[in-house]
Amino acid sequence: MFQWFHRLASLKNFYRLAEIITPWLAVLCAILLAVGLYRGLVVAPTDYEQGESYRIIYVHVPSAWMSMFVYMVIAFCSAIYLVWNMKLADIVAQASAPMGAAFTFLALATGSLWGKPMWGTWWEWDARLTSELILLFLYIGYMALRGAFENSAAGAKAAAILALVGVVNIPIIHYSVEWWNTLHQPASITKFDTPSIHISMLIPLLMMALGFKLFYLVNMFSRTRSMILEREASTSWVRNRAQENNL
Amino acid sequence: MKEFLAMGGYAFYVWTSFGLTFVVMTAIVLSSIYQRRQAINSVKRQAAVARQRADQKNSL
Amino acid sequence: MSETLLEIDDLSLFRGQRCLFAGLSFSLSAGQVLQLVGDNGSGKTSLLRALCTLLPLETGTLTWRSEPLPQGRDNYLAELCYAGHADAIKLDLTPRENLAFYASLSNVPAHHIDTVIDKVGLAAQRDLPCRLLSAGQRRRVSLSRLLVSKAVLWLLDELLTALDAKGRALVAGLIAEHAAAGGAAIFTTHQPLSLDGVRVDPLDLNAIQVQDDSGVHS
Amino acid sequence: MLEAFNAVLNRDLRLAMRRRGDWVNPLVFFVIVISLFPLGVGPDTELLRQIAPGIIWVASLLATLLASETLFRADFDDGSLEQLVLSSQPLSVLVLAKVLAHWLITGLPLLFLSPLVAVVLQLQGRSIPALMASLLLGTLTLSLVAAIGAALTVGLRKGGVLLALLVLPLFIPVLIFGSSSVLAVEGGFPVQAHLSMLGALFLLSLALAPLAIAASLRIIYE
Repeated sequence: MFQWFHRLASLKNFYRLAEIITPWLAVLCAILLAVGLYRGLVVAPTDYEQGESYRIIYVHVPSAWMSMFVYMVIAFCSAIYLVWNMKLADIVAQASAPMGAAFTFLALATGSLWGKPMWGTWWEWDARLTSELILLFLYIGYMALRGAFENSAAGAKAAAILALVGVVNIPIIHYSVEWWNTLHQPASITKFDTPSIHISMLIPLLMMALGFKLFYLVNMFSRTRSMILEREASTSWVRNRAQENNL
Repeated sequence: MKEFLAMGGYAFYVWTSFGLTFVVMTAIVLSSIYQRRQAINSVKRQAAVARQRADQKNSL
Repeated sequence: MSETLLEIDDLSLFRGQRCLFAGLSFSLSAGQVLQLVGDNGSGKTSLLRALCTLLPLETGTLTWRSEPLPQGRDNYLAELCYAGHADAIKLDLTPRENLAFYASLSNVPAHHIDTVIDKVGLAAQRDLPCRLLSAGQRRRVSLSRLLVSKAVLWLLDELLTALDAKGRALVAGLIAEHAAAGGAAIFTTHQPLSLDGVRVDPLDLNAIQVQDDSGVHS
Repeated sequence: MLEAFNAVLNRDLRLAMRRRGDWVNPLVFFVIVISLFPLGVGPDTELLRQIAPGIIWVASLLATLLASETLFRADFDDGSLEQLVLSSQPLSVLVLAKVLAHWLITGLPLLFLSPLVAVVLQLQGRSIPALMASLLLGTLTLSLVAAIGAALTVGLRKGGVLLALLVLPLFIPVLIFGSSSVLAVEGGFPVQAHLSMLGALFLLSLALAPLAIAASLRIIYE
């Protein structure tokens, strides 16, 4: 009995915690994105090699970082869920997956839009874009597997196992794709991430990256809260808050 | 301003990238809001059903 | 007083969001036979599947020979034999091959397989592929696993399905013999089953079902 | 433990002997897919030789995927998978026996067929040992990885397409190192590095896949 109450309590506590910090994070996120956009699009100087087109990195690179970060969050939560059967971890993983897929899609689309003027083609089998494409497949598989189960608890555990299998594979896939890429295309024209990026270009990039991260957190908290409500709909604390019209 | 919008001849690529990002992120926000509404409605519906049942029990 | 084998304390089971029952406690001693009684959907099959560790317990503990699971899981499984709705036999193999497989799977010697096959009345069919046997005969092969495995605890779901009068008598005899030898069994059935000389304790799942169908017991 | 491993292995091999379709179908599929390519890209010998490693590897990938769908299906349907899960023997050892049996039935024949398709696709004779060595290590790895997907989807009614979606992205490293090892020999480069990468992938999947398969099989009954 204690375990059961304990689990309820932790969902309830998380609901309350997320309720308090989400507005603050949302405000901070909006400020960071606005300032980052302004500094990235207007203030940062033109790149002498790529011209203005380099400004795509201000959305491409944060999306690409987020696509990996969200997968790591999912894998981490999956491990916690499988080991300690902590339902909150499963909810966070479930809430994160569609957003991770969306960021992966953005990274692919903006990468392609950057590639057209740089490489002269919409799609180049570049190591980074290829890895990103495979990551998108992993996300789609994760969501499809979870959705295919009628029993949601079994679906959650199956998806968690798949996420862990995926996280073991991601470095291998990434390494093998890079290896394959150097094998078939010895001379790459321009590297996407120039190692020596000027500080005035770097600061907006970091601001955008942090803004994206907060954007994910705000939405993840909101979605997690919605899912907690649905799972706990018949418990007394949700009923009480529904009565007070304070959900 | 015109120069800024032209993006040194890369206007299409740059603005499509930023526009697409904006659209996707807006979609994420809208779907978060939609999910929250759905959850609240479902909780209210279930609470109403439970209350009705409790009333019936009391009146019996 | 005979030795207590299995102790169930405060067990609750959920199917999805629905609570099948909560707060179920009982114990099973050597030589005891328990029949699960309840309407369709009362959770008889789910309880059996939970007892053999296929379903996770929502709450509660399962203790085998004073050792609580999950620590005692391997010892428990080694002494348990579960016969579910499916026969769990390979139709392309003969009864003998099927039983030999289960014997080596549970690490018991295979030399008494022929005696077991004779006992369940399949001596003539023991080298025929199971595909050629009738449903009742296949069920007998499946039930022979109980004897081959030397398990102490038998968990039997709908054990009389597809069996004729003779087959039912045979099963009754097997359970009685098993109980007399110090084994224990839990079974469900829709047909009446009379065991000679062995008392069958009923466990009524309707009685402990949660009335509130919201599925929460807080 | 070893006795249980042998019991599962022997039973599955014996069943395969009695049911031909299970192991013949993926083989025929492999040959048909390979014969489709020359029809699709034209009979140009030079072009075929260039893309032959890729074709053979993609075809083996798809054949392994197709075959893996039946890996746990029959056992799940007749209830014997439940009995394996409930055995007091470690489940990961039992599933390893099942995967090994399955590979012997569906993977090994591909290996013996590969010199034939290599000749048909105009590969040089000296590439054939490398092709076979890479297929040996590669198909073992593929079988182990595919078994994870098969275990996760065995309880689902429409598992087939989902299985492909789950497993094919995980096949990519094997595809890359497998086809590049043949390409290396064709181009006159040493092949050891490629084969040792395949070997490393095999060892990694041998260590981890049985655990993932066993965990998956336990949850499908919930």
